[in-house]
Parts: sequence; C-alpha cells; structure tokens
Amino acid sequence: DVENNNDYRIPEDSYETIYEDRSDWPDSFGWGRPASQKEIDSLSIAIKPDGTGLPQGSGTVAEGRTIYAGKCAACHGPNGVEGPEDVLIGTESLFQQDITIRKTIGNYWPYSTTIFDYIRRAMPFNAPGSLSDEEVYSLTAYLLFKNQIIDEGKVIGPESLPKIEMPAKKFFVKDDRTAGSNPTY
Amino acid sequence: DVENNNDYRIPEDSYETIYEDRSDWPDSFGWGRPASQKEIDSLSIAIKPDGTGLPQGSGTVAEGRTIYAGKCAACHGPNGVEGPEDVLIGTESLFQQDITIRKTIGNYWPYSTTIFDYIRRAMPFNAPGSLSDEEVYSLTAYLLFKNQIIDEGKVIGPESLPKIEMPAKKFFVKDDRTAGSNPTY
Amino acid sequence: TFLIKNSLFGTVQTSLSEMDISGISDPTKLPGLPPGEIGSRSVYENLKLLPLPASSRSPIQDFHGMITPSDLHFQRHHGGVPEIDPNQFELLIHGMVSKPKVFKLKDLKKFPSTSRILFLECSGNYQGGREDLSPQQVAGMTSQSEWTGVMLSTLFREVGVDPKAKWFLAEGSDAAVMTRSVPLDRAIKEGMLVYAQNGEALRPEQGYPLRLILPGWEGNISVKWLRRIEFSDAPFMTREETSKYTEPVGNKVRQFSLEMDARSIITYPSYPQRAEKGYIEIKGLAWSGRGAIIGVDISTDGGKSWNPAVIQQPVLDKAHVRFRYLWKWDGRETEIRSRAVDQTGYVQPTPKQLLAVRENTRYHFNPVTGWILKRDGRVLFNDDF
Amino acid sequence: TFLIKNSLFGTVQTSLSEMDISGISDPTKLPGLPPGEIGSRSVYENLKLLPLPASSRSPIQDFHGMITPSDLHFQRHHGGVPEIDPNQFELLIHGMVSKPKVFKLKDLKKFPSTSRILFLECSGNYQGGREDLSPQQVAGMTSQSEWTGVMLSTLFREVGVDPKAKWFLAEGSDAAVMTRSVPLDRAIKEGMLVYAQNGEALRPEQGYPLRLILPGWEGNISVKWLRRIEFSDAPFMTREETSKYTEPVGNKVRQFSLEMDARSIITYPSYPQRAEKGYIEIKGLAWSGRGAIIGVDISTDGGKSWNPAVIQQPVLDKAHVRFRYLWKWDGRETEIRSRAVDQTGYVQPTPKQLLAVRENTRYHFNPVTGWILKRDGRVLFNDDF
Ligand code: HEC
Ligand code: HEC
Ligand SMILES: [Ca+2]
Ligand SMILES: [Ca+2]
Ligand SMILES: [Ca+2]
Ligand SMILES: [Ca+2]
Ligand SMILES: [Ca+2]
Ligand SMILES: [Ca+2]
Ligand SMILES: [Co+2]
Ligand SMILES: [Co+2]
Repeated sequence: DVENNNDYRIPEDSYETIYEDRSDWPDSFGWGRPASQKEIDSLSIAIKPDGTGLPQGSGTVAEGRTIYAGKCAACHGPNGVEGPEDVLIGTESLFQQDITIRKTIGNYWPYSTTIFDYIRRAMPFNAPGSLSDEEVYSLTAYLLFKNQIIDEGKVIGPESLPKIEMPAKKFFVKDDRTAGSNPTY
Repeated sequence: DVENNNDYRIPEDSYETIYEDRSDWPDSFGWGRPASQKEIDSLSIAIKPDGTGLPQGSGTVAEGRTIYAGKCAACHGPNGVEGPEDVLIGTESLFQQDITIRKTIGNYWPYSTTIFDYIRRAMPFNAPGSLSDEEVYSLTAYLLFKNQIIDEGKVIGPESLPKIEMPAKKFFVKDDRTAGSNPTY
Repeated sequence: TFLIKNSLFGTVQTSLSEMDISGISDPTKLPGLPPGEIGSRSVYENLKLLPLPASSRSPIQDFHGMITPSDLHFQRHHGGVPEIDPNQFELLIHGMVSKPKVFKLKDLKKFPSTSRILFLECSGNYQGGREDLSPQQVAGMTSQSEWTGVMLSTLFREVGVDPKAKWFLAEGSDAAVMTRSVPLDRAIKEGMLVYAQNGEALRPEQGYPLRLILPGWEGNISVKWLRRIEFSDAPFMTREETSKYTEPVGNKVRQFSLEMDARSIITYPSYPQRAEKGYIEIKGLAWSGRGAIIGVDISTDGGKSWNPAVIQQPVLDKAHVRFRYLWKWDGRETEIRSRAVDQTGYVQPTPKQLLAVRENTRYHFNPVTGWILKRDGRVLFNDDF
Repeated sequence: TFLIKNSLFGTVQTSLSEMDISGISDPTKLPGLPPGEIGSRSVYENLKLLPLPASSRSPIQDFHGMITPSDLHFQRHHGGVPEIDPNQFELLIHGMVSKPKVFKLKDLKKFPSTSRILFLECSGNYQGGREDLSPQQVAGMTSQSEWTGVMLSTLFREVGVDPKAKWFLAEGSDAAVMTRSVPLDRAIKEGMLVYAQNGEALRPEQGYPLRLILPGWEGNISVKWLRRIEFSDAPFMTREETSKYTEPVGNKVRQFSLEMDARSIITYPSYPQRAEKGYIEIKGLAWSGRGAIIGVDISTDGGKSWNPAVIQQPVLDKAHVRFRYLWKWDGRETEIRSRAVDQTGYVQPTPKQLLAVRENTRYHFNPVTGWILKRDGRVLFNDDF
C-alpha cells in the first residue's frame, strides 16, 4: 500500500540556526565603505506616506493635463481609461463583486505619495526617470483631479500631497491569512 | 567555538529503499519490445575472456604488420613505442618502481581477447569500426608477436586467441581497499 | 552531422581529409566533437519559456526532479532586464542605521556565505477557466534554484541597525527602480542577499549581480538587481505593495500577503499530452512558502478518494518537491487531482473553497486543479469544482 | 548597450525612435530586454572548462553551493561526443535474461522514476607536484547534478535476469563504443539509468539521451550514450577495466576499484587568487563515494592542528557538500589544508600516507592538499607532505 511509501522527513529546525554560533565572529567584519550623505541623497528617491523624501517644487492640474497628453496618453489613453496599459482613472467602488471594474488611483490607491514616487521612478515606461520633479507634481495633481480626489485649482507640493486622504485607504488591512489545519484563505 | 557549528546529518537509510514497497507494482510493466536474435547478434560485439563472441576468421603476424604500418603507425609509432598516442609494445616489468616504464600489451594486459575486442570497436581512432574481422585478427597477432607473446608464424583465430596466456594476468587482483577508520588505501 | 575538429587528428590529417564522412550517421563509426570549453544542449531538445510582455513562464511539464535549469527559470520584470557591470555595481544600505555603508560585489562575497535550495513563485501564478491549458500556462511562474549568498542577518550587523527600525525598503536598479517594503522581524530570520544560482553567478533575468531572496514569500518582494536598502520605522507603501500584489477580499484589501500558500500541480499527464491506458506514473511538483511539504494526496476519481503520493527525498523547507504516484488507468474518462499538505497542517483548498472566502484575487490563487482524461487519451484542464 | 525590442513599445514607436539612447548607461533610465524564450548568462561572466584532447575540467574554484551548472560539468570522452537522435535511440538488454528486450527512450520514461543529487568524479582526477595549479587543474574532474531516471532494479525486473548472472556489460554508442563490466550485486542497490540532469534532458557531453549512473563509483563506469546491457556470469575484461582504470599497487594490479574514496579540496583561497590579511571564509567541496560526509577538518597551520568546518545542509549521501570555515589570517606565511571524513570513518589521507602504501597510481589519488599563503598574498599549491 502506498501509505508506507511516504518516506518524507520534516526538517528538524529552521534555517537561520546555521549561524547561531557566531562566537568567533568579530563585532563587524568592516568590509564596505562608509556612505557619504551626498551619495545617500542622490540615490534615496523613495517617498514615505508622511511625505518624507518629497522634493521642493510644485505642480498644477493644468500643467499636468498638458504633460499627460504628450507623454502618457499614448499608453494610458487620452482619458486615462482607454489603455492599452493600466487604467489610471475611475471612481467606481471595487467592492460590488463586479469583476469588470478596474483598479485605479481613484478606487484602489491608499496613499497619494505613491503616485509621485512611482511616476518619478518608473514613468513614462519608455523613458523612466526623465521627468523633472515639477512635471511629476503636475502629473500627480492631474491624476488626483481626474480621479475626483482634489479640485482643479489645487497646487500639489511637498506640504499638500501627503495630506490628501485617499478614498481606498480605509479598505487596506494587513495580511489576515492564517496557516495551519484551519486556515483563513 | 566552531565545534557546535557542525550541523550535518547522516542520511538515515540508503537510497534503494525508495522503492521498497512495490506491492502495487505489476510483475512486469510490459513496456519495450522483445529483441530478435538477429538484432542481438548484430549489436553484441563484446568478446569474453573465454572467447565467447569471437567471429569466424583468422589473421597472421605478416598481414598485421602491413595493416599496422598503414593504419596505426601514424598515431602509435612505427614500432608501437614512439607515440604520440598510447605505447602498445613493451615487455619490461612494471613492478620495479620505475615510473618511466609504460604500460603496454606486453606488460599490462591480462587477457588476449581484450586486444581483439578493443581494436574492433575503437580503432583506428579516426575510423572506428572500419576494420574487417580478418584485419583485427591480424593486428592482434602482430601486436602479440611484437610483445613477444607468440611466435611469428602463429595464426590467430577464435580457437587460438583465448588460449593465449598473457604475462600480466597473474598480477591482477580485485579491489582490496577497505573503507572505515583503518582503511587500506 | 559531425564536425571534425579534434587535436588528436593532427597526426592523421591526410587520411582524414581523404575520408568521405558525409554518409556516416552511425555515431560509433566516427569520433564526435572533442571536449570543449563549455557544454551544449542537444539540438533535439527545445524547451522554451512562454513569454508575455512582462513575464515568461517555465515549461514545468518538461522538467524532471526539483532543480530548474537556470535559463528556463520563470521571468517577471517591470522594466526589462538591465545589463549591469559587476565591477561598477554598488549596494547602499542606509536609513535607520548608525553606519550607512556602500558595498561592492566583491565586499559582499567575502562575508560568511550560505547556500539554499528554494522555490521562487510569482504571487500572480495562476491561469485557469479553460480546458486547453498546459501546466506552463496554469502554474509556470514558479521555479527552483540553489541560491548562494549572505544572510541578511550577517550583513545587517555591519551597519548598526536602529532597534526602532521595523521595515526596510529594497530597491532594484532596473528601469522600474522596483521597490518593496520588507518587514524586518520576519525577513531577518531567513532572508538572504544572493549572488549565485545553481552553482554560478546569478543570471541577468534573475537579478545579476545581486538580489534579495526571502524564502517562501511572493517572488516580487525578492527584489532583483538590488542597489539600495533603506531602513525605516514603517513601510513605504510603494506602488507594488498597494496598487499591485494586494488582494480585495470581502470589503477589505489584504496587503503584505507575503507567504505563498501550499500548492501542487500534476505535470504528467497534462494538456496537451496524450494519456495511454495502463500504468501511468503521475508526476508533479508541490511546495509551500510556510515550510516543508509533508504529503501530497492524489485522487484518480475526481476528488472522491485520495491516496498519498511518493515524495522524492530530500524534502526541503520552502522548496519544490517532486511527487510521483503509480496508477493503472482503465481507459475510462476520469479526472486526476493532486493536493498538497504542508508542515503547518494546511491542506491545499479546492477552487470553490478558495472562491467561497474570496473572489479570484489574481494573486495567491493556489487551488487544487485537475486533469480530465478522455477515453481518446486527451488530457484537459479543469478547475471548475 | 540596450537593445530596444519590447512589445510594450509598439504604442510609442515614434517618440522612441526619436530618443537618443547612445549615451544612456544608467540601467534605471531605459527599459532593458523584455522576457524571452530562454534566459541568458551575463556577458561579464566567463566561466570555462579547461579542455584537453580527451577531457575538460570544471572550474570548481568559481562555483558556489553544490550544484554544477550543466554546461560546466567536467567531460571525459574516449571518442568524442556523439550526436544521437532520441527518436532513433534504442537500448538493448540481453544475455543471461529470459526476456531480451529493446526499449525506446519513451518506454524508459514511463517506468517509475527517481531523482538524486550525486557527484560524478573521474578516477583519474588528480594533478599535483607543482605550485602553480588551480583547483580546476588539481581536482576539476568532479561535478554534481540532480539526475533523474529509472532505478536499474526497476528495469531489470522487466527482462527476467537469470539468478546466475553476476555481471552486466554496459556499452555506449560513442565512437569508442565504450564498455565496462558492472558487478550486479553491488550495482543493483543504487544504480540508475538516467535521462535527465538538473531538471532537463541530459546534456550531450554527459551522455544524451541515456546514461548509467552508479552512485559514488568512478565516473568511467557510468557509461554514457548507453545502447546495450548484456548480462553475464563473469566480467568481460574490457580494455577500460584492464589496461586502464586499474592500479599497480605493490606487485599487484588492483582491478574493479569502483568506490571513490573520501576527498576534499579548498577552492577559496586558491591559486591563482590573492589572499588578503584579515577575515577569510575558507570554502571548498568534500565528497565520498562510500556515503555521506560527516566532517571536514581545516588546518591553518600546515597540518599541526585541525578544526571542524561548517558543512552546508542538506548533507546528501555520495554527494558534494560545501564546507566553510571562518578564519582570521595574520598575514604571515602559512598553509591551509582540508581533510574529509565520511560516514564509514575513513579519514582523507595525506599524500605521504597514500604514497607509502602505493605509488601514485594515476587513479584514485585523493590526498589532502594544501595552499601556501605567502606574505604578499600569493596562494600556491602544495602536496609535498
Ligand atoms: C510606453 C508606454 C507607457 C507610457 C508612455 C507611460 N506608461 Fe504608465 N504604465 C505603462 C505600463 C506598461 C505600466 C505597468 C507597469 C508594470 O506593471 O510594471 C504603467 C503603469 C503606470 C501607473 C501605475 C498604474 C497602476 O494602477 O498600478 C501609473 C500611475 C502610470 N503608469 C502613469 C504614467 C504617466 C503619468 C505617464 C506619463 C508621464 C505614463 N504612465 C506613461 C506604460 C506606459
Ligand atoms: C588517429 C589516431 C589513432 C590511430 C590511427 C590509431 N590509434 Fe590506437 N589509439 C589512439 C588513441 C587516442 C588511443 C587512446 C584512446 C583512449 O584512451 O580512449 C588509442 C589506443 C589504442 C590501444 C589501447 C592501448 C592501451 O594501452 O590501452 C590499442 C591497442 C590501439 N590503440 C591499437 C590501434 C591499432 C591496432 C590501430 C590501427 C588499426 C590504431 N590503434 C590506430 C589513437 C589512434
Ligand atoms: Ca507503492
Ligand atoms: Ca540547526
Ligand atoms: Ca502590470
Ligand atoms: Ca563559529
Ligand atoms: Ca527509506
Ligand atoms: Ca588514454
Ligand atoms: Co501577496
Ligand atoms: Co578504479
């Protein structure tokens, strides 16, 4: 009978214990060189939800509209909904069990700072990192406006951006799955 | 201390036990097709020390000398000792702790049948399998003669070849190494 | 066709050049290619990834054992595969640390190292709903390698991490400048920075020259082409961990769903292969991001009864295992399924069990799947149960 | 240099063709290559076998972990690498059997299969006597793969082996029509016929489409490109098991010396690398044909004192294990050595211990070897002790 064939074995302990005994290790190996503040500043482009990392500058919906038409519409559609790439604009709630509704900045992005961070690092897809901070602020303003999150006149900058409350924020929870024989999928 | 770091584990049992339980296996899976005697005969070219497998035919030292000069001397030297490839001829004993002495048919080959078998399957290196059985018998005769194992007039064939006693035969023993903490290297 | 290019032939060049080798097709009759500087793949073997614009799926139905050939490892990029000069390459570690540092690749290679065989799976690894799907289409975004590198814990000692740091950002040097926030307490135990894959340097598609490996977690967080680590007290809420790689479940959005749940798939017999009546060794892969696989059950009657498969040793933690199950098919239409159980006791759910608690969330969809064997030998995919 | 060939770009072709990409060297500023049908190796990585007319040695000093990349597996051929069409391929099993049979490759793939990670070492794997030798030169004829195929015991049931059969001949379809006699009682336990290596089909240099694998035994007997198995009551005494692969020991010639004795070699630091004063993680490989490695000892004082290295899990039977030993070098000239111990209790001997019982027999020469670290950082090979 196949039952006896299960010759498997559960690993006795988890992997991290390989280096449990570090008694002969020095406090530090000392390899690598100290990073200067200058090189840290030049590389650390990540923005936190509280706005830390946002550069000086500002942008407007009007300027964003122009830049969008020139550099973004080809991939995301003239109105941000036509594609062929990701749909950016839409306010219909996702939680109506209608799977045809697309995830957008308006209905799914929990933090406004992510818009600035992502566009600056990755868009336009064919020339990432080519936009000025001012351009990114303007595009962020334009996309927030089109998603009915801010008014058309709002100026977006390091102070105002993190204060914007995103409609989807309230839905986000940490992973609530549990492992084990009675799991929450 | 490093002693505690040795987190190794001896496999509990050896591998063959994977298929210990074959209780649900059939006596035979039945795959593959029966081999006909004809195809067995055409493929089974191996010669046993008792001469099983040797084909009809025969060869002489004189003929072997001619074939050797034409098809072998380029690689093994006019006298079978010059190379550049393996030295074939030599009767000096290997067991004088003189590492310059080369292993040859004369001092190292324990079975005469191996000469026929190997030449037929693998030589000449650039055209293996191209010799007729008669040619192989003659080359075998020639190499045995040059190694002072047979007389120049001897005819070599399926009856005579396996009867030839090779000088090196008496030295060959099965692996006598032992494993364990007191091994014989 | 044989190419004569053997140094042994120097001595017989004349006779060789006179040989007519055009008619020789018996490989025992002419020397083959001599040993070279690098091995080859048989011209008769033609395994291929299945490429889409931003991903490529592994031909898992063609694999044997548990190792994925490095050039057939699945790919998922957000900005293409960058070409990085390992001599120019630097990793910056900064943020909530007392000693921000820059490491060259050669610095990282000096640290105490470790190797580990692990699967890596994209959390979007599912395609279903049709009968004409191969294992490569259904689940080809999982692969397995032996990774070698430095434990995160080893490297993090060097920079003096602030005890208040709870997360770190991992950032790639691809065109997406890919970023993910990683929970430090969970990552520190098993996380690695790896520079080698299956014995040699990482392949470009897998993050050359350096990537993060977080065992058992969704592939996207094991950031490739790693250039920067920034410690923080909170996650950065990057696009990949908010807009992507999150799951709407009920009226919530589940975020930081990192562990890959236990899964299995039968890779033989499968679509578009043909099954033959008689003995069949059903074969497949099973894995869990939460530990070792402790069992794989097989049903050959569409889920009514189950029997344990043989699991190939060694069974490793957070690694693909190969399972096998000998079965005699009577030729009547039936459906075969596999179901993985991991060391937490988690049993791979059916599609309906999964869908009952959440719609298809696009990510982390790991149901039991089946292959329907038709009387004519066709094998069709099924996930409608 | 970046090649623009991404389907995503279809939509923006005009603006792209207007872009000047010649000056862009920052990989975050331009998309890289999109996912393809097959992965690649970085142009900056250039590992090579070291070819001789009839063999090629693996660059073991460049490897990480325990798996050998398939195209860098060592090679040893006696008639070059044949090109074999897997659809034409047949294996004949006959001799002392009641049901002589011919198997196509697809027949063999149907049988219950198994996978196993094993080293394969040429019994002639030694070069010494000079200080300017790299690990690749000293011991590059050992490699490791995950092999998949059929157990000999499974296949031999099909042909009805005569109980009086004690040996079988294995014959290749290369230009040497390579043959070896195999003792049945010892081979039946662990022997395999394999068709896959590291997840995919065998590589041509490793015996495509089918080879024998006799775990722990000298490589030559694991006949590649296998075409025929003939059962017999006695060995055939082929050239390879008489004229070659035998060892003159005292006034005897040792024959059928099959098991590879335990061995280890430090691969880092090694010639021609340079060592730097300070912490060094000494790394290397250890293996035994008689079972599992249970320990590797390291000496950093030329053999006077020994300390155990850390051995990477999982430690597998008859498989390479990676060992590591953290050491602080004070910069003074010294010699480092490694010594393997296997589960039989066998301790890898010194060169002198080996030579005391037998001259260098060319085969099965597995001594402890050392690397002398010079004050200027040069690392030189030593086997004179
Ligand atoms: C060449 C095509 C292309 C152009 C031009 C382009 N994008 Fe995109 N965009 C994409 C693709 C492809 C993705 C998805 C990338 C991924 O998933 O990794 C994307 C994703 C995005 C997203 C994230 C959507 C989500 O829901 O996660 C935003 C926001 C975005 N683009 C904004 C812009 C803006 C602003 C511009 C102009 C400055 C722009 N894009 C220009 C192709 C393009
Ligand atoms: C193109 C070169 C070449 C030619 C021509 C050639 N040989 Fe060889 N021979 C070799 C090589 C190379 C080897 C060693 C092969 C190996 O080790 O796999 C060898 C090995 C041998 C051996 C085994 C020697 C030993 O000690 O194991 C014999 C016997 C032999 N050759 C006989 C012949 C005969 C007889 C002919 C002519 C019919 C011939 N050779 C023609 C290259 C050649
Ligand atoms: Ca069974
Ligand atoms: Ca442990
Ligand atoms: Ca996408
Ligand atoms: Ca230690
Ligand atoms: Ca067992
Ligand atoms: Ca030779
Ligand atoms: Co997730
Ligand atoms: Co031997």
